[in-house]
Amino acid sequence: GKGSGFELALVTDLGTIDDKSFNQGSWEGLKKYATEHNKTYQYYQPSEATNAAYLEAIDLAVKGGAKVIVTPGFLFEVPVYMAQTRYPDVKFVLLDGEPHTEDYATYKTEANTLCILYAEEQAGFMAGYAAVKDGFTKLGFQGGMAVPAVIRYGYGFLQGAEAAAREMGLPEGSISVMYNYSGDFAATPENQARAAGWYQSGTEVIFACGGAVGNSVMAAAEASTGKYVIGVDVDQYAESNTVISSAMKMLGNSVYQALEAYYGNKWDGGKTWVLDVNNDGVGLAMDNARWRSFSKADYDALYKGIKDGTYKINNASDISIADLGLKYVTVTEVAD
Amino acid sequence: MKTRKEKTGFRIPDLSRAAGPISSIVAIAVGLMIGFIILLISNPARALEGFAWIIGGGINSAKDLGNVLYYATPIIMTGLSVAFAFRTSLFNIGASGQFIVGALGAVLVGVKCTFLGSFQWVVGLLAAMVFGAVWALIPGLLKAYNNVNEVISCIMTNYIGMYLVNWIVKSTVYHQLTNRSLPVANEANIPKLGLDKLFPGSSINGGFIIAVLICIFAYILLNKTTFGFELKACGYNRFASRYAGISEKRSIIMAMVISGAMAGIGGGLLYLAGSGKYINVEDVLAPEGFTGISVALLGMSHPIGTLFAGLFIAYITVGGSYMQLAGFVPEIIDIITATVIYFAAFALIMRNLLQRFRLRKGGERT
Amino acid sequence: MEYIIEMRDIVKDFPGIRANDHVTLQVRKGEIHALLGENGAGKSTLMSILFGMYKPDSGSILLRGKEVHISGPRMANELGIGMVHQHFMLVHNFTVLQNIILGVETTQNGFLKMDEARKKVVALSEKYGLKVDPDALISEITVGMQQRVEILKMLYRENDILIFDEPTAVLTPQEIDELMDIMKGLAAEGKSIIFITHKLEEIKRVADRCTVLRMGKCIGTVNVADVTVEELSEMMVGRKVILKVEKQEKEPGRPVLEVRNLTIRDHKSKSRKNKVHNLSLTVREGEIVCIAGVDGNGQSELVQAITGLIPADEGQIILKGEDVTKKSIRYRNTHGLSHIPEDRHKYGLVLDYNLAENLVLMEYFEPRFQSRGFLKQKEITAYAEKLISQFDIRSSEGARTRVRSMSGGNQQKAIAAREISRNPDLLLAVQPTRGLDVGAIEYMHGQIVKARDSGKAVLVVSFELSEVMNLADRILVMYEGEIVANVKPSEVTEKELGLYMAGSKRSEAV
Amino acid sequence: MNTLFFLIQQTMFFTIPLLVVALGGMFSERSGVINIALEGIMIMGGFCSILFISFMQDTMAGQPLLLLAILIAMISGAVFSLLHAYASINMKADQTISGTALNLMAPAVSIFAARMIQPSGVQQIQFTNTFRIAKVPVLGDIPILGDMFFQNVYLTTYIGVAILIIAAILLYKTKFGLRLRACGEHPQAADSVGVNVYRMRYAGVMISGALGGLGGLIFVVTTSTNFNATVAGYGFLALAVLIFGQWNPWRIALAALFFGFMKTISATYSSIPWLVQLQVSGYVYKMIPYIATLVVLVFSSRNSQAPKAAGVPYDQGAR
Ligand SMILES: Nc1ncnc2c1ncn2[C@@H]1O[C@H](COP(=O)(O)OP(=O)(O)OP(=O)(O)O)[C@@H](O)[C@H]1O
Ligand SMILES: Nc1ncnc2c1ncn2[C@@H]1O[C@H](COP(=O)(O)OP(=O)(O)OP(=O)(O)O)[C@@H](O)[C@H]1O
Ligand SMILES: [Mg+2]
Ligand SMILES: [Mg+2]
Repeated sequence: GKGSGFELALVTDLGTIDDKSFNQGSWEGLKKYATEHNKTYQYYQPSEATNAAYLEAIDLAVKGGAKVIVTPGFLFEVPVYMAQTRYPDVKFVLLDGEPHTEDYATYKTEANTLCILYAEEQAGFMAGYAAVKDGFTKLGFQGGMAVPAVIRYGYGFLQGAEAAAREMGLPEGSISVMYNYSGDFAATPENQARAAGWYQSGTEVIFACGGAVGNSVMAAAEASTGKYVIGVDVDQYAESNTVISSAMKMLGNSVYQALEAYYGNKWDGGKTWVLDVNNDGVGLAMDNARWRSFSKADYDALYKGIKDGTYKINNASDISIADLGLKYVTVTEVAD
Repeated sequence: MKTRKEKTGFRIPDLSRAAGPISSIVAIAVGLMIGFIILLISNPARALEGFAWIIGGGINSAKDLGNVLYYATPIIMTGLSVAFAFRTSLFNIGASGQFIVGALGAVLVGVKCTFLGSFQWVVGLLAAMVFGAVWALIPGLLKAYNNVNEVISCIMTNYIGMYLVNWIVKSTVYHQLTNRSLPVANEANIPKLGLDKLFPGSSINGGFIIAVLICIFAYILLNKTTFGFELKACGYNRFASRYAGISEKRSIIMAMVISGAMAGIGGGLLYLAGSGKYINVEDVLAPEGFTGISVALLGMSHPIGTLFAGLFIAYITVGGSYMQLAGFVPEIIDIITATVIYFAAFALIMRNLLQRFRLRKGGERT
Repeated sequence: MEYIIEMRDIVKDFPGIRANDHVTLQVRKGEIHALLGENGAGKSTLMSILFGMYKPDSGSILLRGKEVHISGPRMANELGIGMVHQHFMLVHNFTVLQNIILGVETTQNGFLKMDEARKKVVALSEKYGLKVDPDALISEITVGMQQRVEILKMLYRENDILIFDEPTAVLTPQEIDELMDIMKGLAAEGKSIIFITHKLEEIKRVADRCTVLRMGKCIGTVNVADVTVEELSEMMVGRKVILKVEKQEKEPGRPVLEVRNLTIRDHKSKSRKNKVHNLSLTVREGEIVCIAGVDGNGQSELVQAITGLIPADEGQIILKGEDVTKKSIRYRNTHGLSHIPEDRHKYGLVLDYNLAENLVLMEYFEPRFQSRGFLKQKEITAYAEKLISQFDIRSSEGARTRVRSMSGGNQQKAIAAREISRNPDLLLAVQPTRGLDVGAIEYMHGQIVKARDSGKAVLVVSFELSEVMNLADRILVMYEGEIVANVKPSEVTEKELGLYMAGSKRSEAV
Repeated sequence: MNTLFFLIQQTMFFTIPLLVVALGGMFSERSGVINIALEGIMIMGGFCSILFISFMQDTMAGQPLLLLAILIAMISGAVFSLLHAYASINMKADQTISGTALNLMAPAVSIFAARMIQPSGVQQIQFTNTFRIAKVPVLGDIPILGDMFFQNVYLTTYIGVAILIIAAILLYKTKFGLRLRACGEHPQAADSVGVNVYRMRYAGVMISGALGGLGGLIFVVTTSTNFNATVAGYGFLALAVLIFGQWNPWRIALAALFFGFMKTISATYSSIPWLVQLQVSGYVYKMIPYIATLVVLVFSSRNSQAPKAAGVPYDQGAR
């Protein structure tokens, strides 16, 4: 009810609630659950990007009557580590991270905290695989900032392309990938121009993996003919006709499930859920996909292959591209 | 015609001197009023509650008060940086770059120089000061020797500074998992000086005291010393200053360097605050520098005014974050701040009104 | 007799001051009517009211017998009133032609039609002998030519009531002569002229009648032919003014300033000619040396080189036996040099500092005004108040007045007070009395003579022959960067000096 | 050759918004009002016009929609700039303060309003870009020139060039321009010949508002498919271009081209193989446009052509 506080809360990280990324995805899941089950809900923006400010926003949410607080993004690892003991009666859903101390010396997930990690490398893998299978040989990866989730998407993308090329019996080095992190999450002329440059020099499809950076890539794709974009996180097909498919992780679903568990007295605290192919936590958007030949059947096979371990995907994000040992894929890493 | 003092024998209180604070207060009142109207438009039922949070959030508890002081610290410094330059007729729109370059200095020392022990934070702040100063030296030199408009060179050095800092962080103190700088050592954090006991639970630390001291220092420097006399004289009239034997090149450079040092210290104070702030490797200009412009302007470019202006902005920021409890978005605070700044611009009219009032009372010509 | 302009009982208050106190001014058609008064007496204010820039608080204005309410300069123009302002109203980076047509442009389909305007301007300038180059930029022409542009502006608008606010303060003697002729010509044509000046002999030369203001009040209107210069000045100041400088003959002592073979090149334009060419001069203790000459013959550069504002390309500057050619400005200032600069707004004052701060501008770093880098506010204020009363500097708020709000005359007094009280060995004064009223001039000349009598060396640059003749112990005439005459005032006539200044005569004894 | 065409086309994406906005700033400053609010004005113009596009795109598309959006952008920019005009002209406010206030106000208001107005309640405004012209009829077929200037362009590019020409003519060949410039150099002089300084300054500020708003639209349309209350600091860069261009339309155009070209190189070097081979850090390329600008400034700043009275409130009574 109004005035009596908000039972479900989300604290945003750096971005805003409609950042087309962590904040938005998880917010949509929270909203969906709340409206369906008639719960009050609210989000809180911290006043600055520090651990202390995140913690304050959590304080505020508690003050506002929150029973469950969703914190999207690894930036909340340290704040939640502190909050989970400070508020033992409040439940925390931490996405993309696990609580630890500032110096990484101690990791501890209390019983009132549920961590959810995503196998972005699997989604990225599917995107890369599908692109090559669909007949593209000149690919691009345009990340935002080089944070682990983005890196996992990127490395997965490269490995997927490699796997497809091998399967298709293409010669070594026949797939080329332009690879870059823009350094921001914004739509700018710079990001547009970089993508346009890639398209102009032959790149056919770019996996855009950095919030609004994707909008600049789409703008560039729209300004060229026969060029495509692979969206990220959610199905972005509606944002541009050039979006051929999207590598998704089910942020909303996972939040929804966590809340469902909480209200169904099946709170899974102290654990870490890894959302991957095994629990339909990641995937490739196929319903509105614009692939030319890559079919639903191909997708199902791919999905199964990942599930049963046919495809082994390295999920490290603190290694270099060379460590991936790619043969069929030549990566031009645009240094930053 | 004699001077008024001789004629009337007593002094009419000079209201025009109070015009600055008075007009700032009026501006704040108008800004809050507009904020309230916006609350009414977006959700009449809870507008009053939201407004109460804006007004009361910052003094809700000792913790909140402590956080007000904490949030005020860096923007007081960037505000002071801009205000100091304004006083010498330079528009330092480059505080953003100097701030982040200063932060880099602090973080480098804070991460790498663990051998300094309990001096680490002092050296870190000194590094921030020097880094900020050096970054402002560039527009200073260009202005003094090549007559390059400082506004444009400051805009350029903002971007160069941002990229350079990201580059250096990436190649020296980078934490890849989080794409940001490594945490600084404990000894590099500014001591709390007991303030954490006074304001338990808040992020306040000795940095606030340092900022206040620097404001006082700036006030004295500008208004009480020969050096400040020279800096201001050059700002007002380069030619007359040369005629008076003041080196205008030196003055321009020194004014920029001091201004940059202040912004740099601001960076140091924030990144060594122990509140878990890191340099994100992100191509975004540090907003503190631009907030500094608002703070300086609201504070009438007066060092002490800047102190209060910074406190005010921090105060309504904390209140604005509480306003979320009533279901309002914190952007409303930005609208209020913008309105306050806008009406602060009408200070001149206020001052003239007050002055006219005073002179009217002042009496007739002999 | 019918008046073309009648300003009746005009009252104008500014905050704290009544600038015009029931002033009545009546101007006849075709006359040159002088307006005389001390600095700050309210002349400019009265004219600004007539020109529509201020509204009077009470009183009325009659134009050709009919009452008018002049709402602004545009309306004044429409009524045929034109004004040459005390500080020229010219846009420095516009051409002469653009300045003249501004506000009354002729256009075709929205585009400027300059050709027609140019024809009209050329015709006017020929008719009235106002030589100008229509395409020259204002910033590149002499002050005299700028004045002609201002006059052409009025003529172009076909004004027949012309206000000249202190037009001669910035002109050279030759230019003043020309202007006087032009004004007479205009009056003869039936135009009515109001002429503000502080120079009484100019009033005697051209004006028919003269209205005198003092402290905002109208003292009276007289026929110029009926009064003497002395009577006029007494009306204006309220006491007798001694217009002739009184000074004893005195034998000069040791040299204080020696300039040896000084050359300053022209770095801006490509012309080969040096600004100052191989110039030498000496100024001794207890003598006033005046440099006469037409503006632009290298006087400014010479002075700036002596003070250190610009470097010397060749030659030496020796101050009290010491070569200071390479020394800083500060060094020279603290080693006996004092300077009343030509451009008081650009060099002389920090307009946004208050009077006290300006009065210590050259000495704030001396131990008496600072200790360990901190200003001694009390001492500074006390010192300022001493100078203010000693030099009779008038302002609204005493030592705390922002100098920007002070009248030009009082600004000049402040500079003089500062420079003379520093007790220099060499006093360098450029145009020290420009824009001052006779009372102030008397005072300024007195101060200069006092300095000389106490054994100082004084070097004065002036474009005004009467001042030069009056003040100097020795006159140097500068022409094209060189000194072409070195004479005693008793040995020359003004006419001869004029010839030297025009470059048509050279004395051997340089 | 293709690379060259590409570079030219991309350069336009950077240059045109900078040019248009800087020209706007020029009118304001030439009339005597410093305008550091360009960033805020761009945001406001972008916000209103993109919101308009997003509401109208179901019923119309292409160039007609773009033209209407342009109108909206210009009107909204001009209206928003009235705040600045009122403060700095009527209230004789410090022009930096009121400009700063506008810069703060624009993003806050557009986020707030977007959330209030849009049914989805989000701050981002989505739009479909139907505005690109693949090839201008006839002109696009001219060899070389057609490739360079008449393929793969936006109408706004031509509008930007047209604005440049009109601005230069307006400023130097008309009565309006003469009076405007006089107000920026010596308002007392302008006033004394009957020019209404206040009105001219209003005109100057409002033109800057209109062009600033238009610049905001151009910026967003050519670089993104949504609007998120930001123009990424391009308003400040336009201010830099204005100063770089010494308040002169042609020099501003050169400055915008120079800067735009540098930005293009820096953003697209990854498509130029030999530059990638150099293995220089990307940060170097990111910094190059700014460093290059500083270097050029060092050699070109001896004499500033800044309008003399810019930043000084005009007060009839004062001297
Ligand atoms: N804009 C103004 N604001 C306030 N007071 C003013 C203003 N202009 C003039 N005054 C006052 O009016 C008085 C008369 O000034 P005015 O300019 O008319 O003198 P003036 O006779 O022209 O002097 P001068 O011979 O030096 O030119 C001054 O003493 C001053 O105090
Ligand atoms: N804006 C102002 N505010 C207050 N007083 C003013 C202002 N403008 C002028 N005054 C007053 O006007 C008076 C006369 O000014 P004005 O400039 O006419 O003097 P002036 O001696 O003629 O100067 P100049 O030497 O330039 O001819 C001064 O007493 C000055 O205090
Ligand atoms: Mg006057
Ligand atoms: Mg005068």
